[in-house]
Amino acid sequence: MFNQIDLEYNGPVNDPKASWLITLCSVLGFLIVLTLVLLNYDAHNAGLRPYVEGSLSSSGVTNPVTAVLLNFRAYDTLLEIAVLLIVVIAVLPLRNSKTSLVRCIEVTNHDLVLTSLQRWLAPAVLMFAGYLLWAGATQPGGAFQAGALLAGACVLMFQTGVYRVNYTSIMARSLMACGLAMFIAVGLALIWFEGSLLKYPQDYAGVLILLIESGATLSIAICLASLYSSLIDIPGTGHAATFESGS
Amino acid sequence: MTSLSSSLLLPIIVFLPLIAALVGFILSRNTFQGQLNVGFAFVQFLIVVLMTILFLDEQSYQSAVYQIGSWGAPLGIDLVVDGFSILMIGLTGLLTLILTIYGAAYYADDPKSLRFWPLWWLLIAGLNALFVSGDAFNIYVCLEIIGLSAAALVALQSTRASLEAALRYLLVGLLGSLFYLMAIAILYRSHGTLDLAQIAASSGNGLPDQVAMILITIGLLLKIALFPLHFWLPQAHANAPTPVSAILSALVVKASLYVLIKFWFEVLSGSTTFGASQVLGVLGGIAIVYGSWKAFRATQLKVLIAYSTVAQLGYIFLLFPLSEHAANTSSFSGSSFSGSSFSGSASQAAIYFIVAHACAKAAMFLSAGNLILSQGSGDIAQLKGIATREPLNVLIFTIAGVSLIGLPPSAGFIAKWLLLTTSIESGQWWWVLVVLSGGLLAAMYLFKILSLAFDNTLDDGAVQRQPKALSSKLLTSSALVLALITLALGFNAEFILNISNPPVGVSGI
Amino acid sequence: MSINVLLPAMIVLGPFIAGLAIMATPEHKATLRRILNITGALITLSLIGLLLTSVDSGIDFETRLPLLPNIDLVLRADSLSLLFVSLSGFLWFFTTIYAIGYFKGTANRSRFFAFFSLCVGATIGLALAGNLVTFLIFYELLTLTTYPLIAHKGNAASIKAAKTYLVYTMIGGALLLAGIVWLKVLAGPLDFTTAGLLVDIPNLDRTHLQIIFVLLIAGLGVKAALFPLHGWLPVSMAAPAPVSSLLHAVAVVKAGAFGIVRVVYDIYGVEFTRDLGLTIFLAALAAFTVVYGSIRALSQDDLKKRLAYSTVSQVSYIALGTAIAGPIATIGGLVHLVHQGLMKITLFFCAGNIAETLGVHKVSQMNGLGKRMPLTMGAFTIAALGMIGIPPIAGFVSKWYLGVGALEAQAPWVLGVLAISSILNAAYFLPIINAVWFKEQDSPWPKEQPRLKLETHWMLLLPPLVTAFCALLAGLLASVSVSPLSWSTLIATQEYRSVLPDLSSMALTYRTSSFWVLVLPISLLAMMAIKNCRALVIRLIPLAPLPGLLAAVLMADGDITKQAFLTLTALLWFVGALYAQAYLANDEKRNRFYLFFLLTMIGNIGVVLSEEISSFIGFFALMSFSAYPLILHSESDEARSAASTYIKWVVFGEVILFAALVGNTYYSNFARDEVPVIWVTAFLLIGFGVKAGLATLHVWLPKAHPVAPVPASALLSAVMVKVGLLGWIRFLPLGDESILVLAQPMMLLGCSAAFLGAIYGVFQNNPKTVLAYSTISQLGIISASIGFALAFPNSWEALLPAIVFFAMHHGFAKSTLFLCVGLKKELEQKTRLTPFLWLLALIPALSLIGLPLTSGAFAKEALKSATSSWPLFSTFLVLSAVGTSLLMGRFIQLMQQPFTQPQSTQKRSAQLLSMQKTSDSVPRWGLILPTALCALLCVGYVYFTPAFEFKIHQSVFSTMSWAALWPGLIGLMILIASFKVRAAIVAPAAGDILIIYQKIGLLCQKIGQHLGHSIARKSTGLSSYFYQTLERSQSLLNNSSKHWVIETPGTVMVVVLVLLFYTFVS
Amino acid sequence: MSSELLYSLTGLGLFAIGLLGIVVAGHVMRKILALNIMGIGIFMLLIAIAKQDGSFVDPVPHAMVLTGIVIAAAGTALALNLMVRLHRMSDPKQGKPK
Repeated sequence: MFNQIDLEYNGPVNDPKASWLITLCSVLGFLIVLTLVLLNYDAHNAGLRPYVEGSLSSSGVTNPVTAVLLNFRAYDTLLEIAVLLIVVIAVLPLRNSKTSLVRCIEVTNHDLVLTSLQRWLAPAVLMFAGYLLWAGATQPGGAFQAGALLAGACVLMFQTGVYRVNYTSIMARSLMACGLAMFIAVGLALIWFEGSLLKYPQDYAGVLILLIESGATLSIAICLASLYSSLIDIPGTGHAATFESGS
Repeated sequence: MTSLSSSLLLPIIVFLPLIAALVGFILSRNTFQGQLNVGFAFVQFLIVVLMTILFLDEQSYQSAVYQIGSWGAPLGIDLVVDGFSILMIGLTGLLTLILTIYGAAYYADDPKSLRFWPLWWLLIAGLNALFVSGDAFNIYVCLEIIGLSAAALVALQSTRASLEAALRYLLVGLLGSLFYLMAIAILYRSHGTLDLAQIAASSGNGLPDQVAMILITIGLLLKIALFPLHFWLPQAHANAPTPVSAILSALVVKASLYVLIKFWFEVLSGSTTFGASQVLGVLGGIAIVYGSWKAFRATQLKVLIAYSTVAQLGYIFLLFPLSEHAANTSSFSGSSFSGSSFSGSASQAAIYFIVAHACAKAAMFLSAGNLILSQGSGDIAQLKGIATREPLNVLIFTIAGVSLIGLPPSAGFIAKWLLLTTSIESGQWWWVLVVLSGGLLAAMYLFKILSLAFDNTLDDGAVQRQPKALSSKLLTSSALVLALITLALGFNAEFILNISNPPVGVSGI
Repeated sequence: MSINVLLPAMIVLGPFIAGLAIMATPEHKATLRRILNITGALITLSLIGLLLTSVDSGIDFETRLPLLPNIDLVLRADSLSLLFVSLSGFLWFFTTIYAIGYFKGTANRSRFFAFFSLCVGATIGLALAGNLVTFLIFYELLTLTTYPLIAHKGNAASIKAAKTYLVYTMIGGALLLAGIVWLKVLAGPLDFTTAGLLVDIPNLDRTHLQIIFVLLIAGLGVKAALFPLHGWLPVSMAAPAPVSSLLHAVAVVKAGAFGIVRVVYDIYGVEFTRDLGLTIFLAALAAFTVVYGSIRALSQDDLKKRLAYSTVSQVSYIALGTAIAGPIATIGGLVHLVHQGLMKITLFFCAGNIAETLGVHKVSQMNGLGKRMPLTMGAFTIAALGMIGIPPIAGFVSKWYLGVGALEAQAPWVLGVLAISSILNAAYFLPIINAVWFKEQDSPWPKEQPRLKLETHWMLLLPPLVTAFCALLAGLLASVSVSPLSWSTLIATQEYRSVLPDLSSMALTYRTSSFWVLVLPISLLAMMAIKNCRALVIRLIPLAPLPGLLAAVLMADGDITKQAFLTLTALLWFVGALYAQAYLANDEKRNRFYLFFLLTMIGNIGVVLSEEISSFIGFFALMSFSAYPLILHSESDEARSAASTYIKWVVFGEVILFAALVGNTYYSNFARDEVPVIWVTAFLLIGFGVKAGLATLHVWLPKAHPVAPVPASALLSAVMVKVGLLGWIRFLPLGDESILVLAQPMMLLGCSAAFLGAIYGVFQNNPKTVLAYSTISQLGIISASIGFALAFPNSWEALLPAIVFFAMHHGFAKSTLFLCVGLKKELEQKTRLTPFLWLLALIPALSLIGLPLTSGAFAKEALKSATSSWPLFSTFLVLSAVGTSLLMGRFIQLMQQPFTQPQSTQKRSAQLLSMQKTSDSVPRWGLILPTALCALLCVGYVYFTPAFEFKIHQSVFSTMSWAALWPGLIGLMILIASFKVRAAIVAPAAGDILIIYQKIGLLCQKIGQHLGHSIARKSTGLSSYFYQTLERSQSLLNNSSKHWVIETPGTVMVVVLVLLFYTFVS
Repeated sequence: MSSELLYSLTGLGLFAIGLLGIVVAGHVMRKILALNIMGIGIFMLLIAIAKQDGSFVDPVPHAMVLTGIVIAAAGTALALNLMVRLHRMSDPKQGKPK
């Protein structure tokens, strides 16, 4: 399965045929059993819906999903942001350059389409991200969606090569960490004030959730952008080379 | 907040490493980096000690619950500790302290420390969070934190081998987590809750629960690397930096094991079967023999130790068949419930094995790392005559090895003793043969190293490497402390056994 | 925490702390390390002392630490553990000193001494362990700490040794662990309880217990080197000498043996073990190992390897003693724990010394080593003799108790094992001793260290001397209340609370009457050690036996036998010593001769004085073995061959005697309701018969007597052979009952010796050989008389004085004759003195024939009257005189002839003789006067010897009878008549049927060698079997593991998944 | 057949396809994709579980899916990163690791 890390595109299937067959049969059998389970056994009636409904009013938000994500099960979300951070740390270059977060450089051959797309789209995307964040309290949406959108905007902007982002600068790192930091800070502070971790006071719940979400949005955006940039070779910039040179 | 109780400290031990990770991530490398991290580790250790004391003192071995956000299960997430998890937390705290000291010395002047420390602390946070978690989905997130950070740490060396190992490890980890997640989905579908205690309360031996148990088992077996799913482990553990190898072998595989034990004996105990436990036992038995054999055949020191982990994990899996029987016998002594329970001598043996193996294996990896640093090569053949140059590290290696073989006086001996006693008591004497032959095989690979270390004869052909002195005394002394703990655990087992016995599950049985 | 809780823990921790401290000591700080070493050992030793005294005063010591639920780590001091603890502590101290000397200036000393200390700590812990689990912990710890010691040298051999050691001990440890766990599950916490733990537990499955026992013994047997598990021991001789000492004497093998003792006594309980039928299994295994080890040791040329196999053999005595399962055997086994330790450690120390100082590793390189390193080799000799079991050294005590215990436990076959083992022990140790002391150095030492003031460094020298001395003391003072023996007795008393018999009757007290007689000889012996005193001592030697004479005179208790023998002995030794003064005046090897002369004298007088078995057999052995160098004295080929024949027969005799006396002791003290069996008497007859020249066992006599220097042959022939007679008189149940089965062969042998010996002797050309045959012939008469007494118990009362008188008569006469041989030169010279000198030769000759008016006639008359109940016997006596007269005639004839040196005689003695010839032609009064004195005694003893009854009835003239005269005349006539015939016949070799024995011996040797080789091949097969299997399986697995590589982990994963599904859902 | 069941079965099918893919797929990229497919299968199942009856959906599975997606994305990113780094180390022309 993972015996050889095969990097050849369209390479041969490295497991022999017999095992292919075995696998196929096994997986099919597995599928049948799972299906049987689904068909023959009824689901639990309502899941946690009644509980959510019962506590939604005191959660500070009206969208039940956001309430679950950022209030009832905020702890999971906190750890989820930590997961993202892990990946970022793992892919960031080892050398901390002292340059600022964003630099403009002269690019000789402008890609007209990209440049205009970036000019036109970026602000709109930014705007929409802000909306998503805000709307998360009442409708589907929220930090991750907003962050992803924001990251998209960043990718668009940096694809042109005009702006060079230094993800290892102290600023970038602070931005990446701020989501988790804010979450932890709020959580711990609430222990102090409310006696329990992440126990929002009813009056400030909405505000605090928004605060956390904003931080998370920023972090998610820049994290995703950095992940993207770690994967691609931006033509002509030698970006990747500098990225990897630390290791 | 009337008085300090152990449950109040639960969030702290999750958040403290997170904070440490953030601090490490944001701050650039500075001269106090090592001290800072050691400080964090020390504080964490103190908290863990305090928590353990409080737990033993006030809770009288009942599980302590902390409701995050005061929602309480099933809506919110509960943090739960029982004897077993407090033991794992204590173990984590202790090993973290020692390994952090080692890491501080190991990464004293290395740019990789920038990546190492945050990942390190995130891994610790994941471990702590896992051990205190009482929520099925939360466990999934914790498993992912552990899996991703561990894979990232393995990749830290950025050599081709380490990247390959890390990628393989990562993919296996993800796959395992997905199996687990599938199981959670099925469980949620049939129980309507994610809280372990509530699942346990409503679980029976229906097909959905059984399928979930199967999925959890296969997923976690992948992560634990039980034979024959161990294929990723030797490379991952061998190519990681030394402190990472140590924590991977000592704690990370144990974390998945912890989850498996929790589900098998507490959450879904009703759906386990005798046949399945025998299968796990047999696989464990094969792992003992196969792992030891591969360890004996290894040419790289760290690969040897990694295969030894494969073998040692096999011992722990004997828990499953053995406690199956223990449950049967306990039925006539009053507490009759179907399936197996995580109590009695089998669980004691497993717990002791986990602790013993964690300390011994960590000590062994550290001393092996030192030997490799000193010798400049991980080749076993290069270790010839090293006993003269690095006597202390060879000694530490030996003590750890002794514990792995299960010779007295060491924690490993107690563990093996318990295991053997349980095997005979439950009438499954064939496991005795497996355990004993495993010990002999372990002796084979350990003493292969020692023979080389004592060998003073000079080869004509061998390239004489210039041995380097170790950069810091901390490298050796932290390994020594672990070795001494291993020895000390061999002299009084009751302390450990008292913490975990009788383990009371989240189900509150 | 009071002292009785802390002390055991402190004793165990002491060496551990010392070890750790040493480990932390930098390599170059030798002095600090030495201080740590010595203080550690001393502190532990003193703590052990404290423990001993406290336990003695009744304080209970126990340290208990919880280890596991229901299992404690228990350290407890009971008598058994104290025995082992004291041994370890004591020997550790000396081994430490030795090791410091041994490792002077080598690398990795900190490591070595650290593990050395840890090793002893483990041993002490093992000794003090209060339950089986604690025992196991320290047992395994011992394995681990020994490993670096064996591997210490780091060369290929020692690495291999260490590996082999591990392979064995690890497997053993695993078996032991399995057994203990199993037992623990069955029987709960396994605390050692005297008289056994399992006895009190009901409802145990016997089969389970039997399997567990086998597991336990297999586990322990590895360390105890029981037969198929001993393979590591000979290999591990690659370790440095102090380690070998530790392995063989102090720690490892002892740990195994000790464990066996613990399991049998304190876990299973002896009776229970016997009930389960397990003792016989263990005993058979141990017995086989005893013999096997000895056989293997025979063929080893490497000294340490020979010692190692010897250990294999000797340690099994302990197991054997345990397995025989009788209280006395238990004592033997336990005491051997200590005794073997003392002796074996001495041997290894010595082996280390010669290897370290001279680079000698092989037995074949050891020739003449005694001159270079006398002290070391002295210690070696004592220990080796002890190993053989020669009294009064420690090893004898063990064997003695084992033997008696075996009989008591109805296992007489063990006696056979002991006998065979002893013979084999002698066969591999005596050649070494012989080579060391009595051979010349034939090649330079392989690696001689610069000569120090002493023969080697004092730290190397002191330990073996001390331990050898201790081994000697432990044997000599075995009956003292603080001796290891008394201690073992105490332990056995506890283990067999109800059935222990009264042992005082078999205590080895070495009691003699009027010991003051021996003070002078012993002090002279001691003075010989001082170089400057030697000349003086030699002058004083004739005085040494005189106190014996005084004692004989003063003896008032009416034991005429003893009085007579003492008189004879003292007088003849006096004469012999006087004679020797002149005879050996110019001899180079004078000092050695006198040393052994004194020793033999002490032995001889001691035998006569001894009051019970132990002193008798002790002095008997001393006399027998000390006579060896006297026979060897000239070191000619003949002398060597004679001496080697002699020593073989001595060993044979000793072993038979040992068995006989063991039987005697048992049947006279412990077997109240059993009748003494016939074999004891038979063995007594044979055992003493060797000494007394009983026909068919006499063959050493005609070889040994002629080659010894004249005074020595005189004493051998006249006095020492009589000790055999003394033994018979002392120990045979004479006068009690008739044992016809033995009486008839005895008489037959006696008669045939009397006649055939005479006839064979007539054809000899050497006057001394003729005399030797005469001795055989005369002793034949005595043997026949003893046979007569066996047949007619009623006649014993009358026969005893007659026999004693006859023996005295023969002693004086024969010694005079031998002394005359030394005067041959004077006899040939025709001076005024010559007739008188001839008179000196003729008087005893005639006396021997028993011509009227001689004391011989008296003696024969007395015998005749005592045996009058069976006239045929009188006829035999008369006829025997014909033979004697033939011999005497031949002797006189030979004395007249100019003496022709046999060609084979070494030139050196010839030169010596010629030198004497040229140097002085004046009569050597130093020789003549003692001879004259002796002749005088020969005539006059009748008048001053104790009042034998028949003397009252008879006067000198009553012997004037035709019956006394005619045999002599007939003999003379035959002699003259056959003069021509005999001249034509080439003299047959002295020793007649020796050829047959030699053939048999060669055959045995061949069979033995064959056996040894085949065993060796088999067992190397066995020991390398593991490796072969390992290699084979390794290659097998290598091949298959290529296929085993999981190339499709994904498929495997889904298979596991399906498997889980199957087991879960179905 | 209700839509939930359809979703559920599709989810299971995706899971199985992913499983099959991860076992038999050649290139590591495919394996990563297969993992994602498995994940998506589970998410679909969860969403189907969330809507067991009627109008109001259970928000908890939705939250789980959202969290799961982030984690899956993170995991995928790390895996891709490692793959790319490996790829950069190997010979660019051959595409195989050296």
